[in-house]
Amino acid sequence: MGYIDTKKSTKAKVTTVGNTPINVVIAPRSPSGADSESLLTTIFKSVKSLFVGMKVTIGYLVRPSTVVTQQYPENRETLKMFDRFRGQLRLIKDENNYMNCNGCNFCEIACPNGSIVITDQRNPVNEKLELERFLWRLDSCTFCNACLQACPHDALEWSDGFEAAVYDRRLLVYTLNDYAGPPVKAINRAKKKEDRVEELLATMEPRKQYGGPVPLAGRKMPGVPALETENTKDNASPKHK
Amino acid sequence: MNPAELTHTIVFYGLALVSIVAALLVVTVKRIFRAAVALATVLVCGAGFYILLDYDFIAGIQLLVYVGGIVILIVFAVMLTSSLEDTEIRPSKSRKALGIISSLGFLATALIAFQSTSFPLSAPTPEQPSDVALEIGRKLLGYGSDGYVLPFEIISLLLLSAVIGAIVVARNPLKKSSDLSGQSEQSDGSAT
Amino acid sequence: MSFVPGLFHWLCLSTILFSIGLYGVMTRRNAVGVLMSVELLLNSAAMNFLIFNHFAAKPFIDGAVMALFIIAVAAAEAVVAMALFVAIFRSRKTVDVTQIDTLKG
Amino acid sequence: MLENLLTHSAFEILTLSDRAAQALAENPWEAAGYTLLALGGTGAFLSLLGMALIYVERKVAAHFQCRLGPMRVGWHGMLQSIADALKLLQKEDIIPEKADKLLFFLAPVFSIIATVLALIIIPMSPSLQVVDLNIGVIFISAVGGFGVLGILLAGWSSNNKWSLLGAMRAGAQFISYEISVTLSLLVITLLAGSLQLSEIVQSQQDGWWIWRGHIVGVVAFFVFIISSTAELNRPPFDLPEAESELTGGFHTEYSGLRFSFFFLAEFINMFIASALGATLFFGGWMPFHIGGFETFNSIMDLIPPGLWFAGKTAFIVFLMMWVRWTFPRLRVDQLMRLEWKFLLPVGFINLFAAATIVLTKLYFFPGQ
Repeated sequence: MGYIDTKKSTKAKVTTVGNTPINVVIAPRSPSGADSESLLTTIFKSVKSLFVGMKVTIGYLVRPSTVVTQQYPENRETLKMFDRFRGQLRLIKDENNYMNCNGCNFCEIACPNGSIVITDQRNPVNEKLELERFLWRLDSCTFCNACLQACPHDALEWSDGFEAAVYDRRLLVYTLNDYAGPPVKAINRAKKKEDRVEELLATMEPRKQYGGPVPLAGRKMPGVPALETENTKDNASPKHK
Repeated sequence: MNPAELTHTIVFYGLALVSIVAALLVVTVKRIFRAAVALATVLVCGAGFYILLDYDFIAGIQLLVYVGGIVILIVFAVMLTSSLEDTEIRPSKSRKALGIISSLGFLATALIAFQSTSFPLSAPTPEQPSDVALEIGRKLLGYGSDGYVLPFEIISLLLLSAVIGAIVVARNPLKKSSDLSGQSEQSDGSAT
Repeated sequence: MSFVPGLFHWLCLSTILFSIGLYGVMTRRNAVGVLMSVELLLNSAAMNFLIFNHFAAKPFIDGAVMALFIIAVAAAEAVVAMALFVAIFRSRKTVDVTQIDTLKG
Repeated sequence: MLENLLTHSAFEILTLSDRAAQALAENPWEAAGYTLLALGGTGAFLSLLGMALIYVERKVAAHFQCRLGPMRVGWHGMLQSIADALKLLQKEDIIPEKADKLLFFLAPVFSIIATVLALIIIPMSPSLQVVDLNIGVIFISAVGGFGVLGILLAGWSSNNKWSLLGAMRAGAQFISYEISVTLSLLVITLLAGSLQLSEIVQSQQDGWWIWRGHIVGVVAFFVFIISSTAELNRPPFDLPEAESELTGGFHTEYSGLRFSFFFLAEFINMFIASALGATLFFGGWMPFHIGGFETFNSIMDLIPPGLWFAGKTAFIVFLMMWVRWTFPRLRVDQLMRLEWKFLLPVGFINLFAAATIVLTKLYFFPGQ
């Protein structure tokens, strides 16, 4: 019994600590306790409980279907991760590869260890702020899910991918967005108004997965080829630099 | 000398050598734990001697009680009263001399006595009871003129009182017995 | 003189073991060491019983019964001795028999 | 030949030591050959059986826990034990600086010697037994003392507090549970009227003692299984090497070959305990016989005795593994309470009951 059943408690008294009176409820003894049982009943029950445990384990032994082990490299093609598995962070994209994220920075604020860095730019067509680069550092991410909870636009999700082994730590810094440009909402709104859609879409410029600014302050590591970088030093440098 | 007799002789002298060396180690080695291991060797050799004398049952009991019980108890006593780095201080010269003189004196006296006495040996190959264990059991519980039931009962009383006495002596008087439940060698009378 | 072990050879063996034990009892300073030497003494005494039984009274096994008694007494003795050593060590922090002499006055 | 097989007298006991003794009078070289065969056979059997048992234990444990166990080396990981043995052999042999090096070296030897000594008197089949001592039951519980002496030596000589604590726990546990094991062995000794293992097996010609001795046999069997599990330091009684409290217990400081000696001894001891249980309670290599039903008995005799022994031993080994992977570890005081307040009185009462049953011949098929 992990709680005190106040209805059953027969004893209650008031004691004083200093000048403060305190109600003390004396918890009743558990009815299933050993005191109220005979020794033989206790022995019988405990022996029976042993057999219950043994029944459970033999059940696992004789039913191979209960095995949960995955033979990983062999079953790579058929391996299906679980619904709640948190592999890698990903931006949700629709069938046209447009994303929901509008660069509102909520996830960056929510992230407890600064694994997300978002830079924005102003779209030259509609003068709105939009996502320029969504950087996610797997190497410092704790997969706490705070970014997903903070996102007001339903723009983030977890993917199944867990094979993130690399030879260079810098490769664990991902640019999550495929393009810099307006979110899908802005595009749809422009489509409804037939309002310079082509021009808006033309502002989208592609982003590469590792195309972001080089972390580790741009240092080169011996034996590792330099990352392919864009010359975006002026306006796209991460904020933490 | 036939092969069986030869084997018998070789085994006897081999065991004797091992057991005398081990016995010397028991009384001279400075690290007390090594002495305990040497004692175990002596006792195992003793069991071997009993087998040579055709008392297999006694040899089994010797192994069971001495190696399985007494040596382990002694090892426990060593573990509880000293640490690995402890070495015994050498006895003083006079004590050593006294020990050597008295033990050698005893040895010499006894050997001279043995040499000069002619023991009434039984026939060279007399019949041994076919089942020694059975015969010992009969003797131990027999209450006739050749029975040992009274000594047997006294021995069992002695063992009982030794067990109880050991528990009483080894119990820590500073603590209540309920505090001891966490200690393996002292809870519930397992000090034996 | 034959080398086949006869009564005299066996008696020599048990007497040598006994005198070694005697030496140990007289010179050991650690109480546990004294106990071990006493075990040597008891062991050689039991062996003596069996030797005489084997060579002098073959059809009977009273010597074996005596050896059993000796083993039982040795067990009882070891139990009590261990309890005493532990108790002494607890109060005096030593089991050196030359140091435990408060009764000397 | 067939008639011979179909009668009980077909079980002629012929141990390796008997053959050696017979040959000694005529041809000493033949005797030496038998001795070598016994030594080499025991050694090979020891290592092969150890590796097989380790593999089986890992597989069974895995499936009890919804896992697969070793799968990579060989088919379904069959060669995993060999790979592990090779790895252990290649490991650096570390002896602690402050250890008592002589005793540190001796400890695993003691352990393995105890195991070998116990192994040689197990009757696996009428013709497959190394020595048939007439004090078999006493011998087997006596050599157990060497094993625990090895553990105590290991704990002491490592000069490590965890090792020492583990060793002392092992010693206390062994001495305590040895009493219960001996009491349950005595029950069968009473029923069979012999200490010799082969005679105990042959006394079960009309039925195994576990059901011929009805209640007494069953109680003795359970006491035996519980206390021998405790003596083997197997979970749920594995306090001497409780990883979560004592890192590795007595073998914390051991590595490489020396560690593998302890490991091997532990698994072979499990086999010995199971084989002993099978021999005493399930008739060893004796087929399933019911006194009086000669036709049934001769059908049962068609299965070779070695298979009967292997099957019964495997069953008890499996029982031990089942228990190990089901129950959590006991506390030290619970362990001691179980022995001194429960198993010991039960064992004594059972022994008295057994004596009464033997005197009044209340067990099944008291004839002969």
